Amino acid sequence: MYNDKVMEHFNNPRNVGEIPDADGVGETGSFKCGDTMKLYIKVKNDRIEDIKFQTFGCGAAIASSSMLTEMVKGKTVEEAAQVTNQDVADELGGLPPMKLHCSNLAADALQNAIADYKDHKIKQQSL
Amino acid sequence: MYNDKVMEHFNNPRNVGEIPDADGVGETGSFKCGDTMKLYIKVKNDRIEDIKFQTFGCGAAIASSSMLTEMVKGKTVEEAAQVTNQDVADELGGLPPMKLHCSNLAADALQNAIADYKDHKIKQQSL
Amino acid sequence: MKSRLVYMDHGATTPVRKEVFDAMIPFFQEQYGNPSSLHTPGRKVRQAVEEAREKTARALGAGAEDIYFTAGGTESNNIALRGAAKERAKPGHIITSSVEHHAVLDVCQDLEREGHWVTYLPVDQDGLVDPETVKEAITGDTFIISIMAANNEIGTLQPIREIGSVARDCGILFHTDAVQVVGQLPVDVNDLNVDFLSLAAHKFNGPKGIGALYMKKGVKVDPLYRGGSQERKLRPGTENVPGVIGLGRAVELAVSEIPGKQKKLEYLRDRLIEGLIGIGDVVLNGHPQKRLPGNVNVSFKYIEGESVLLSLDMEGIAASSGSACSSGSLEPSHVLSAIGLDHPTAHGSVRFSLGFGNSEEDIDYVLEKAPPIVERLRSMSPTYHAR
Amino acid sequence: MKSRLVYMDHGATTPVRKEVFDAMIPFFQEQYGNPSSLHTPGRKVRQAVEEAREKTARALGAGAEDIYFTAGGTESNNIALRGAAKERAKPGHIITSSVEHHAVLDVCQDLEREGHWVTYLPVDQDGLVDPETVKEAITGDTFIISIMAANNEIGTLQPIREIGSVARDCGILFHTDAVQVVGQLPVDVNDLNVDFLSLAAHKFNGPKGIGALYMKKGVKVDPLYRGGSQERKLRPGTENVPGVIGLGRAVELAVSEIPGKQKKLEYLRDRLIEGLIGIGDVVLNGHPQKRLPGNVNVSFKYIEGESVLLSLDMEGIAASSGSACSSGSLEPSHVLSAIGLDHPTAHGSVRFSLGFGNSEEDIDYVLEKAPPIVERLRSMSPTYHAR
Ligand SMILES: Cc1ncc(COP(=O)(O)O)c(C=O)c1O
Ligand SMILES: Cc1ncc(COP(=O)(O)O)c(C=O)c1O
Repeated sequence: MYNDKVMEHFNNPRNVGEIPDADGVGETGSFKCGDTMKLYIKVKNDRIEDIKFQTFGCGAAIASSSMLTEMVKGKTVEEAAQVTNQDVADELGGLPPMKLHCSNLAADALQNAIADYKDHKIKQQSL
Repeated sequence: MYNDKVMEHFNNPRNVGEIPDADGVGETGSFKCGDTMKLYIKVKNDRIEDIKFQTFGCGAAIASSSMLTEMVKGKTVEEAAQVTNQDVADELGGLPPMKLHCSNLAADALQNAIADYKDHKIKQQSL
Repeated sequence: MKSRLVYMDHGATTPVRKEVFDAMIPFFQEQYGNPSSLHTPGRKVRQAVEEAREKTARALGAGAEDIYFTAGGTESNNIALRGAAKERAKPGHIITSSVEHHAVLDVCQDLEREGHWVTYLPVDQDGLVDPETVKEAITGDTFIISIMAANNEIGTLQPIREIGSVARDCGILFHTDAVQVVGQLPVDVNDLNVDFLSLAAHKFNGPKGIGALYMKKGVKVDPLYRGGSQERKLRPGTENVPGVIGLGRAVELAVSEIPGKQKKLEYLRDRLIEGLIGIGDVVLNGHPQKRLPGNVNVSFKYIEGESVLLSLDMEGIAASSGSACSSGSLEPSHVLSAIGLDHPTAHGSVRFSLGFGNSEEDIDYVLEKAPPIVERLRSMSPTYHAR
Repeated sequence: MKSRLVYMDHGATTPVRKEVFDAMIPFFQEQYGNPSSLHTPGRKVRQAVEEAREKTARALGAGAEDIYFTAGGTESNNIALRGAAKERAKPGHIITSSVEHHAVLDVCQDLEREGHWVTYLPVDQDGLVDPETVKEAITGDTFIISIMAANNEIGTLQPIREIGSVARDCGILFHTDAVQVVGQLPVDVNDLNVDFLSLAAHKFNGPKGIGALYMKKGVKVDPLYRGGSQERKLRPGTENVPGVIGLGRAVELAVSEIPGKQKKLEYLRDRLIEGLIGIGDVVLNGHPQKRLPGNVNVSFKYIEGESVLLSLDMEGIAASSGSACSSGSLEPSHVLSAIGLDHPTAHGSVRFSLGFGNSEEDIDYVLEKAPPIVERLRSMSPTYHAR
């Protein structure tokens, strides 16, 4: 069902955990399949210096979260915001069609985390 | 499908043929399955002295014709007239249900042959 | 029983070939996982099932996604015809022929009960459907045409490609029951212009209980059975995995061997026909040329088919008959009636269907044993003496 | 992959037993005749098929003439329900439960589209149907009740005998999907008061692609498929002979061994349940006592079933899950919803279904491997950290 790369990420997910003093936190869940995902980013000089995730999810959800964190770590916030769910799936070498929606959580959570980060920044600036 | 006794009669049917100077000839056919049967009897002192049959028919038709001729040979005409299709099937040790109608030809042909014989006798007496 | 067995009933069913059985063996006790299961044992089996689907597709010139595994020819026919009817909002018109297998004819009759109406096209004395009559029968309500690729009794090959063009030109679904043809003659679904094609593995040295329906991409039918999502819901239920594997291997082998096998069978067939006709008062049923490579169907005049069969059987020759007495019904075969045989001739029909294992010696053996059998039975027959 | 395989997905399918496969072997390459054929090779096979029918009947306390071979559990369910509906002149009312297999539920839904109406009875938190609710649901239009003997996911055994009495008292047909029960627990069709009973060979170490429907003498349904006269026209098509033989042998063996097997499986089952619950935050789904001898269904809280399955699979443990992600649909299992599980708990369900080959060591192995898997996945879970 899953290819080797997906299974490798499922088995050894990168960047699992939380960042207590994160600059942005994104959460998302699929009402449909019940998966839940939480993503933390630490930003320095507009670059994603650190990123961690937690997920209640299936193999596709875990692997795509892991993949995403690897893909965006070190990228500028703007660059990271360009990464789509499809990019993640492609980078994983493909996912079974019926599993695509599970993998969508990852990039969605990142969007939310970036939005959260920007929110904070604006608030700080306006202080 | 057929038991050994049926197959034995099918293989070695008794009394096959015709009697050129028969005292009675009976014919019958199944419009349904297409089988045809012809039965010849030779009567002496009111006893069936000789009997022969011809049939265009399936295994059950051939075996029951053969069986019937054995059963009635030597019997009086009245005794022979009592023999039913069921008696023939029983004597054969049974026939598959869907084959019973094929075996019915034999006793029916005998009834016709006896009727023909009686007809002739009446005609001869009334001469 | 005689130890010699000359099996000439390949039209009824065939032995599983060694290569096919060998391919199936691992899927009983070792690779037994359910292909729908997520775990490794299940996934491995899924892969094997999909490979078998590809083999089946390749044998028909189809795409793998157009192949649906079923439990046999009967089920394939039923799914295509009844499924197409069920898909419609209201009753419509069906065109078929009067020589179809019961797995098409009886479905049509059942659909008539439900309000659909059916044209049963006549055939000529060789059993051929005229594509012109198909065209003429089409009405605005016609939604499906079903004509068999080859007749199972008399072996006549229908002009499927021509009928397919008629159907395509009119935008009407076209189903062909190719149960007797797949593995015997080349089949290409695109070349034939068919939307549905039925096949059954046990007719080409595959296992019993497995078949397939080819259904062209884009065609929709309403499934008869409901349950799991196997076979894209067209045929739910845990897959008959060993059967599927056997079908894949059997169709691959059979189709690859057609060139040599066809020639061999046609040669044996023609020798047998010639020899049987030589007995005298024996007529060939079906088309003399346009017939299945292995099909020999003759009527022995003045005698009845079942008697011939039983007598052949006692010599170790396995054949079949269209006589009423051998079928359990009381009517002679509808096919023999449709080609215009009178009752006695129809009752005297015997089919010898040749296949994979048959040899020249088998033909010799039959031609040695048949004449005395015919003679013996004729000697008992009142119609023979009255002729 | 790991060489060790601990197969705990017997609810999905089972390996064919050696004795069963051995019984099947002769029917592929040697005894390949068509049981409908008149000749000796055909007649021999007919006899073997009828012996298998008798074995199947004996295993259910039925008469041989009440057993119809089908292609599996799905087909048996469809023939019973849809056939009973098709037999009626006008639409009517059906009673079933909300925890049936899709091969019953989806048929009911399809029949609703055709005008019938259906009551889907609720179950309690253990998955039990209350016979009183069956009685209350009956109307003058009710023509069939279909309640499964045991649930395939959570293993709950239904009070079939009681529901059967209700049906009988009201003169309503009663069907039970006993696919999960036959071969696991004693079944007697007369004792259970059923008119129809479905079974599938591959659930009790028989082959895939073959099943049976018990239909009580005198009950009439209108067949879905048309074709030959096999299985007294209820299920036409050339018989899956090796399958039939395998079913006969498998059911005979399985039923004869129930006493010992049931005890062994119940013991292993209870050990596994206890051990898994010991991990903490693990709940048992289904009835604690009234459950299939081999069924263990638990929810691992805070984690998702597919992830557990994949992780178990990497240790060579084959199990299954009711999570949406593992089923291909997006909803969690309708059974887990029906017993009132919230979404996250339903998504964390895993079924271990024990069978013939499982041993005490298998249980030890699972209880060694499961805790670290659960711990690892929980460590990644946001809901676990937020608990
Ligand atoms: C309760 C129940 N009913 C029906 C079925 C369907 O059986 P099959 O897949 O053999 O058609 C199954 C198994 O999948 C089942 O567990
Ligand atoms: C032309 C044709 N169609 C359909 C069938 C039915 O196939 P099956 O018996 O495998 O269901 C057969 C064989 O019996 C056949 O010859």
